Amino acid sequence: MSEDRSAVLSRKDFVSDQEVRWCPGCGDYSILAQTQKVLPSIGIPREKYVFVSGIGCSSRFPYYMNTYGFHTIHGRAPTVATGIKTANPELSVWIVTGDGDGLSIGGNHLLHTIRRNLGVKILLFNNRIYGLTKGQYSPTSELGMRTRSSPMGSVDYPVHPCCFAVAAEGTFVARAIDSDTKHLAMVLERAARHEGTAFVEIYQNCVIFNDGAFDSVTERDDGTVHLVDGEPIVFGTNRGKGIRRKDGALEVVTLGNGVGEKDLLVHREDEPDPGIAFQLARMDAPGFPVALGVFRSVRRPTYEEMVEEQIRRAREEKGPVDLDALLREGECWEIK
Amino acid sequence: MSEDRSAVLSRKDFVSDQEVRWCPGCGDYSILAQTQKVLPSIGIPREKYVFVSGIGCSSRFPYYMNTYGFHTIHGRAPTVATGIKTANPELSVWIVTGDGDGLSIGGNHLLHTIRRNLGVKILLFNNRIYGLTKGQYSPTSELGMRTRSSPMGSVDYPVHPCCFAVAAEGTFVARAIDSDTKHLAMVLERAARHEGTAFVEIYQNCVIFNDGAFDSVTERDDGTVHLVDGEPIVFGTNRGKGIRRKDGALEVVTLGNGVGEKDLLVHREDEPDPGIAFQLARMDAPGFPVALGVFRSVRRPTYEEMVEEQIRRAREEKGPVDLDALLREGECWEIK
Amino acid sequence: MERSTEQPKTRSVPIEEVEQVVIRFAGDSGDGMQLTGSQFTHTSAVIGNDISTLPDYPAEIRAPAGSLPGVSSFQIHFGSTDVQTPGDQPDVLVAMNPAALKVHLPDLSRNARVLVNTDAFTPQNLKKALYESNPLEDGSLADFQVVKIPITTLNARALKESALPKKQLDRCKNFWALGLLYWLYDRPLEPTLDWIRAHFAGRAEIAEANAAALKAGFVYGEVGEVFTTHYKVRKASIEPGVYRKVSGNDALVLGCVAASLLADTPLLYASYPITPASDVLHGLARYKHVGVRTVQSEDEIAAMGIALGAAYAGNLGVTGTSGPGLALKGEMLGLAVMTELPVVVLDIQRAGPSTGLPTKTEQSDLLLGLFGRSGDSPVVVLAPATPADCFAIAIEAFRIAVKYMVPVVVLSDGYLGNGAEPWKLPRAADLPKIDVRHPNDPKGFLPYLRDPTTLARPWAIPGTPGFEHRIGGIEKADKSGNVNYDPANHQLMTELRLRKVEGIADDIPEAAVEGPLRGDLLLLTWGSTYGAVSQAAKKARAMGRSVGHVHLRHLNPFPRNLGDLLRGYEKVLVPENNTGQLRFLIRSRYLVDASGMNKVSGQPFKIREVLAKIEEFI
Amino acid sequence: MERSTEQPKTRSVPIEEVEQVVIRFAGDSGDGMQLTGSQFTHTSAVIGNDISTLPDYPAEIRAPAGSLPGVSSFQIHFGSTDVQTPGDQPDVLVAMNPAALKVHLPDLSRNARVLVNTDAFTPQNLKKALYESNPLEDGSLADFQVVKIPITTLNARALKESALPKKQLDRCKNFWALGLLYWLYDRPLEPTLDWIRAHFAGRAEIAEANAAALKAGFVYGEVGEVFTTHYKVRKASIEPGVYRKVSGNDALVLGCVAASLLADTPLLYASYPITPASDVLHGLARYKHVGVRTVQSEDEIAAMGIALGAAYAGNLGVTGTSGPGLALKGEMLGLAVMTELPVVVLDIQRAGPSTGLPTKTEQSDLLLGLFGRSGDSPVVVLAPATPADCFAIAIEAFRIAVKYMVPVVVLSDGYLGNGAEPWKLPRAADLPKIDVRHPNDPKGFLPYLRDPTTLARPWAIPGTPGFEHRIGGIEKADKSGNVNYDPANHQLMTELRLRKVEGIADDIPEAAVEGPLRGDLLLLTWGSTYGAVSQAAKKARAMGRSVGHVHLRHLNPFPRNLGDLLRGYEKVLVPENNTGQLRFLIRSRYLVDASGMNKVSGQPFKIREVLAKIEEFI
Ligand SMILES: Cc1ncc(C[n+]2csc(CCOP(=O)(O)OP(=O)(O)O)c2C)c(N)n1
Ligand SMILES: Cc1ncc(C[n+]2csc(CCOP(=O)(O)OP(=O)(O)O)c2C)c(N)n1
Ligand code: SF4
Ligand code: SF4
Ligand SMILES: [Mg+2]
Ligand SMILES: [Mg+2]
Repeated sequence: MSEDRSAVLSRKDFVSDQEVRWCPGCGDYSILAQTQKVLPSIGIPREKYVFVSGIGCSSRFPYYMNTYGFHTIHGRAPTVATGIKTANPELSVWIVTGDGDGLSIGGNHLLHTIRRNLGVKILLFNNRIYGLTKGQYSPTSELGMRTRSSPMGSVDYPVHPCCFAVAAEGTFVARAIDSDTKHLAMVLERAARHEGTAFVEIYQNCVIFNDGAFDSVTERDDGTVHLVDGEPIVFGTNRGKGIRRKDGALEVVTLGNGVGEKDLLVHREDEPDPGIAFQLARMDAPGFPVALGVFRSVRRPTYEEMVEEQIRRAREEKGPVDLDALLREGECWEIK
Repeated sequence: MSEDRSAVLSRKDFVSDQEVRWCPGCGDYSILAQTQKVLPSIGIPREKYVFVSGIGCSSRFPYYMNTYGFHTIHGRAPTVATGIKTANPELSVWIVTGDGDGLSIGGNHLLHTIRRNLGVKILLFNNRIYGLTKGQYSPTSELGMRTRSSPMGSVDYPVHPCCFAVAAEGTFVARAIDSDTKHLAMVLERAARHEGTAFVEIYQNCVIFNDGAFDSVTERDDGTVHLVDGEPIVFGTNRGKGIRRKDGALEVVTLGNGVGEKDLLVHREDEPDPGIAFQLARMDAPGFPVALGVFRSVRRPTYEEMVEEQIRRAREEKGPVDLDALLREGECWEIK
Repeated sequence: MERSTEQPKTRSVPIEEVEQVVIRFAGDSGDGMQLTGSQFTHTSAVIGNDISTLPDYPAEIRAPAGSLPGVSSFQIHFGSTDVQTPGDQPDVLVAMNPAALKVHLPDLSRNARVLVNTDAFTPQNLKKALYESNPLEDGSLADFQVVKIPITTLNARALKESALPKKQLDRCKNFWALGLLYWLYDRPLEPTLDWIRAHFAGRAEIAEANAAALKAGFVYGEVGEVFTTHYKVRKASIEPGVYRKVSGNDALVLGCVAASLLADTPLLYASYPITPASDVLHGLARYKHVGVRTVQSEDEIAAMGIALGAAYAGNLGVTGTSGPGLALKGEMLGLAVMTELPVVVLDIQRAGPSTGLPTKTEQSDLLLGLFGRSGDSPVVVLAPATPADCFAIAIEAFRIAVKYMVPVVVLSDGYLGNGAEPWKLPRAADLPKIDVRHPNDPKGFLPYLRDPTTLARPWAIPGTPGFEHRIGGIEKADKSGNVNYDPANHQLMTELRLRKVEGIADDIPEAAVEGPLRGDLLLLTWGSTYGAVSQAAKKARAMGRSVGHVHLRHLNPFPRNLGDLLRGYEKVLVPENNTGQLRFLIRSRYLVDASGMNKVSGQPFKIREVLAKIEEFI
Repeated sequence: MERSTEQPKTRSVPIEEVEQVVIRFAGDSGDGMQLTGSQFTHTSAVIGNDISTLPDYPAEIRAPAGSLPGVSSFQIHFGSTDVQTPGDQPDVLVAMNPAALKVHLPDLSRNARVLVNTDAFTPQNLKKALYESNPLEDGSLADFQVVKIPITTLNARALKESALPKKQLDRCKNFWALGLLYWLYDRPLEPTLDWIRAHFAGRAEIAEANAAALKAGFVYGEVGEVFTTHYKVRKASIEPGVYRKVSGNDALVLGCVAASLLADTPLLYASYPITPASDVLHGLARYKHVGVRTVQSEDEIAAMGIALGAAYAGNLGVTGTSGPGLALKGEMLGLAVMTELPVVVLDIQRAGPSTGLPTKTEQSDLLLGLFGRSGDSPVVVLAPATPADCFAIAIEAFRIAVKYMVPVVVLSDGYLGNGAEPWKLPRAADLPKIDVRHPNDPKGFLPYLRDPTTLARPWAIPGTPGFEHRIGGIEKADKSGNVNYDPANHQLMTELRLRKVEGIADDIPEAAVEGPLRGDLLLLTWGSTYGAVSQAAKKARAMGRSVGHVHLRHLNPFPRNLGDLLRGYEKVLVPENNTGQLRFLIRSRYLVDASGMNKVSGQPFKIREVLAKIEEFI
């Protein structure tokens, strides 16, 4: 399993022999394509990748990746991934989940996986709908949305996945969108290289049950802002707008008339106070652009590193193991 | 069930006939006492209170309240409470949970209950340990804590319950501590009167398995800061310190030498940007005082209000119901 | 019958009478086969045929057009007698494209009639269907009566005067095919024309095009000279009354709503979407005007907890799911057992284990329903026999739950849930009342003081002054309901919970036998296998076999007379869509050497499979 | 024997020989009864008695001192023959306070000896124990041989020279009582003195005080003139070897560790704490030096998923829980069935349903273990017979899981988990090897290509080049393992999964009979009832009854010869701590009219209860 083998990998090495079965036009295709494009460049041999998913349209992803893959059950991919990664920290483990899979039934596992800083990647395909079960509202659907299960409109307020990830003490939290493939590829690559939990929310268009859910974001020039580490937060036509802090809250300002880039909030991925990433992740229309990019990226020891370190120390302290000796460790006595 | 009956209620009306079975010295006693003291003043008749709990030392709470009570199963109190409140919005429903019950096995239900803004109170007794199962680390235990299940120290990073509640879009998020009974009573009363989900984290000392967990907070004058709506955030001996904003993050400053209260962050419970509540909730030793009080209190329509409104509208639109007519609503035909 | 003005002269085609016909419409998901099927069904019902139907959707949301996984079909069985299943095998397959032909051909018997839309047999479509050569040309269909019709072309020709774009016109071709089938089986166009008018109100052009296509297909039958005969199916002798077609899921929805009205108690349905149960949620969400509250919860455990909380608060609390969800609910259902609250759990079973085959049917959650909880925790288990029976079973579930203060599990399945049959609408006045009682005298109230007959504890609900009390999952003291660790009390309470459920046997109908009361063979069934097995047994009896059939709607407790019935026969055979779960129960309970017939292919039994097994057995 | 220098002259008390004795130490949670009991146990074991023990903790963490719920006890049964249970009834009760007396008195037979610490019978303590009058004075103990000793006073007097504060000295009184019991049953002080030295190393004053208390109690027996006789229990004829006392939970821990070494494969244990299973987590967390990874997960579903993921990644994946947790794991265990991965699930059963009686024992998860999943999803089920047997069962579980690529459920219980017995340590070389194979030739590799004998699929683990493949919960195609919706394939795979588990019957020992091979009555048992039933059957045989006993360690599949064995007896009786779960299985499988003896009081069987039932039956 030399690292060399990976050097010659190409996109098609990651394409499995299974026919892809998403609806024509589904945003999932783009995410699959970008993932298959990015992985060869990471330098990890193919057999070390494991894709683990729950249930949902998005969760069929592993079948299409010519790597190891485990299509588990609804909401539980993080648990199986935890077992895999803890058993073998050398593997590159990717969790693929949906807004329902990851945040409805699976919200708790996501919370705990992220807070443990387990070294896995979590790709949450957010189409703000349950696709596979044919169109019920999800925990990210907007209030009032009419679906088959909410004929008079949903009465649930949505949760913001990236805010949730920040509150779960995520060390890498980012957002991308299926339609902006270059940016998506960049975010996926950053995630791939992060040590610790890399949480990526990907806006994904479901052409069948929630088509155009992100049009308000993509249609307008000032619908999104791309975060760049160390740079002031600028967006809009001709980069004419920016995000500034006002009394602790954020506000949108138009540049010019004495307001310059120097007055704007400078984005720092490694800002120690996660509250700022929280604020950026929560910006939403109307009133704010939606932020794309990496909200937060900090390094702290991963779960598996700490587990391995304890095992190493225990081995060092207690020396080599012999089963006979081990059984006789308690208070024993001999009958003759 | 006239409101008058409640006028004459007293503390002992809320004391049940069951012997209280917590360890002597347990912080749970104080929380029970304050709850029993506060409720008579709210003006709701006793029979409209329902206490719902999961499993844990804390979850024995309902047995001691002479109200309706449901000691459910581990982590699931919010679900049963959702059923109760949705079925009968007139009831005052209180969820009592622990750091394990509420944030380990029950984290997902907590998330969804809070984001729906269901009109229930959630009291999370945080002793940073599993009490009932005799001392394993919990999701709020600090990294490295040695317990029976972590003899070499826990490798899990803790989650901050109030940050979690803020990220779950909580409309009322507060923190209190068992030992400061007056403040605790105030927070409980505020929670009782909030419309929507009222989430209260209560630091609670477990004398047996995690004694003194909050000593670092309570021992020092500047270990805590009490948040007061509309006031600058001041704390410490002789109110000599304050919290100020610096580049978006928070910092502690000593007052004097040109730094005055006017430079400090003014606390606003109804601040629209929840990021600020998030930052305050996350302040922790060392470096920061722990904040007690109400981080956030905003009003927005509750889950049950919206449900009732839809029912009202549907009734209005479709008129009175007759079972025979209702069965014949589809495409019918007659065979003669 | 209204006819289009352009209608050519009719030729006279002889008409033949048949008793029963099975037609399967099959095409791409985009071809509108479900609509076609349900229109044919409705028309057949209206003219008085007995009917039974089964839709079959692709597992994918939208598989690529023309592909094998993208095939959608709808089977209808109609006749003048004895229609209890959607039919073993189609007499006629309508295949709108090559993929549909390929998928469904294996189900046909020799000589079946196959109507194909030749226009769709393009090289491209053949490739998508993984055909190496064109089956219409390579002789591979020699065993069938193939009727080749360029439906797309004929449809386009018929609509050439419409202003609609070509693509839209092409989408009318299912109506063209429907019209042809109406001619073939001598059905009136009116019901469908009425539907078209109502459904496309405000979109006159589309309505006209569809109507014209329908008529054109009909006329083609008469003048197209492809059929030398057409058929007539007499009215069935159906009880007079008002009818409506219902699927099992529809009927569960209506049953829940009816229960709420009969009990004069609001209903709260909590559910997490899952195939094939989601339609119950969708259905109940439309009854807000009846005071029905639906909660789409974060998961199945929550749904169970919410239903239980609602029951505690005095609502009819109910949750619904499919197998994997039922497995998740086990712990919370255990709490319902301990707290003795009247909560109902609907399980629309699908093929398992694990994710299994979500869109396929199976009956393999029986033991899970009975035993899927820790400790000895008895619940009542019921199962509907037919789609329409789901209505009655829902009411029965609430009746028992409320009267005995006990959780009730209802086992429907994908076949019942999606399959449909005509349902004679009952009159509300004839439905059983559901007698809800809440205690009203706080004096002497104890939460676990039981009714001496039913062993039910009182249903005292929050909000009522004087009844404040606490319940929970720890063992409760007899009568007082306080937490209790006393050994003798646990023994007593365990026995009481068991006896309460067993005692319900006195309050349910005895099992009835179709056929002789004693004989060579007894077929014992539960759930959706009713139709096929009942028909097979009837046929066997017609062939002179001594075959009885007992069908169970109550699976826990069993009807009191079941043991006696079983012992009346030489042999007992239990056909099930699982590896032998009811058989397992019966053997244990009655020590009867029952054999199994176990089909776990995700498909219901066919009558002839059961018949063959009967023959093998006797 | 070393004696304290202050030791007074000994008087000579006659010594009597007895075969077996049961002592119960009982006091407040703070009185150190668990320690006292385990010291007595250890000493008895060291001198060669046969022993069996049972601790009993309060359900509350720390109930108020002196209260009834705060009583803690430890029972030890020691003897020269036939000790297989902790004993039906204590011969001696040591009651350190009124609450202890009150709680345990009902378990005593007439004439039992009751040693009380009179100092603790203060008005305040009597009130806490809800005594209206002092039982030592009101004549209510007339049926017992009461020995009143002011233990607190005597202990304080013995330690008067110690510099320790009074409160600390008082805490030594359990050692004083232990010393007295050592004298009464003629046991050496050395083992406990050794323990004191080791345990309080560095805390010399405390060590000295405890040692002095122990000796003082011993001397008091000799000179105190309260006992007119003392007793001797001969060495049992115990197989020579090195022994160690283990509880069932300890033995599970060691069994898992041993399995990991025998399989040369790291073990990953994932668990969420729950009584009475938490000690397995605590235990395994101490074997990091053996490469054992323990993950305390957020809940039981996660624990199951983590264990499954670990198994997929090539570890020995195992999770442990108690009943409510097992109910939660059902769906994920179903995924293990579908993906055919070697994962082991330990269930330390407790009294249910629901939260039930968490600290009490029961055997009521058998049907849950077998059937608690959607669909037909067979798993292997094993159950240990005794605390020490948990070691062997753990190894057997992994042997089967790995060889057959199948999930295995192990049903222990609270009685086994907490109860302890001496265990003759096996030699590693004598333990079964666990043969782990991962495929190494990618050519022709298919994830569901089975071994023709075992029907196991290959265990190809991530990280191995050339074996990249995908698995999941949707039905898999035979051999290729691809997603497959074909009806015939689902039937085949369902049957294969079933046959694989059934086939394991060829690879497990036949069931053995204790007693005659045919006869009047067969007792059939599983799990922790082994000891009491085996003893009862032996006694019955000694009384001339024709009683056989078969104990099952494999519950799915059953041993091949079980049916034949059952048919060898007039009657079959199945004693179980549930309402009849094994009986249910046996009746169904073998059509044998087995009767039940069903104790669900949270307590194990007593030998005499079983004996009485045998008499009733024969
Ligand atoms: C235990 C369980 N409950 C419910 C389901 C049904 N189910 C499958 S996918 C899904 C939701 C899918 O939504 P999402 O995760 O957003 O994925 P998408 O299809 O939108 O990509 C549901 C409810 C299931 N398979 N298992
Ligand atoms: C399904 C299930 N899993 C595990 C348990 C065991 N259990 C009971 S309480 C508890 C944790 C208690 O911790 P916490 O919620 O912090 O409450 P505390 O006792 O500290 O007040 C656990 C793990 C259970 N009762 N049910
Ligand atoms: S239903 Fe939506 S999410 Fe699913 S495959 Fe189709 S377009 Fe994609
Ligand atoms: S164990 Fe801790 S939390 Fe539980 S009752 Fe005792 S002191 Fe309180
Ligand atoms: Mg989605
Ligand atoms: Mg706690």
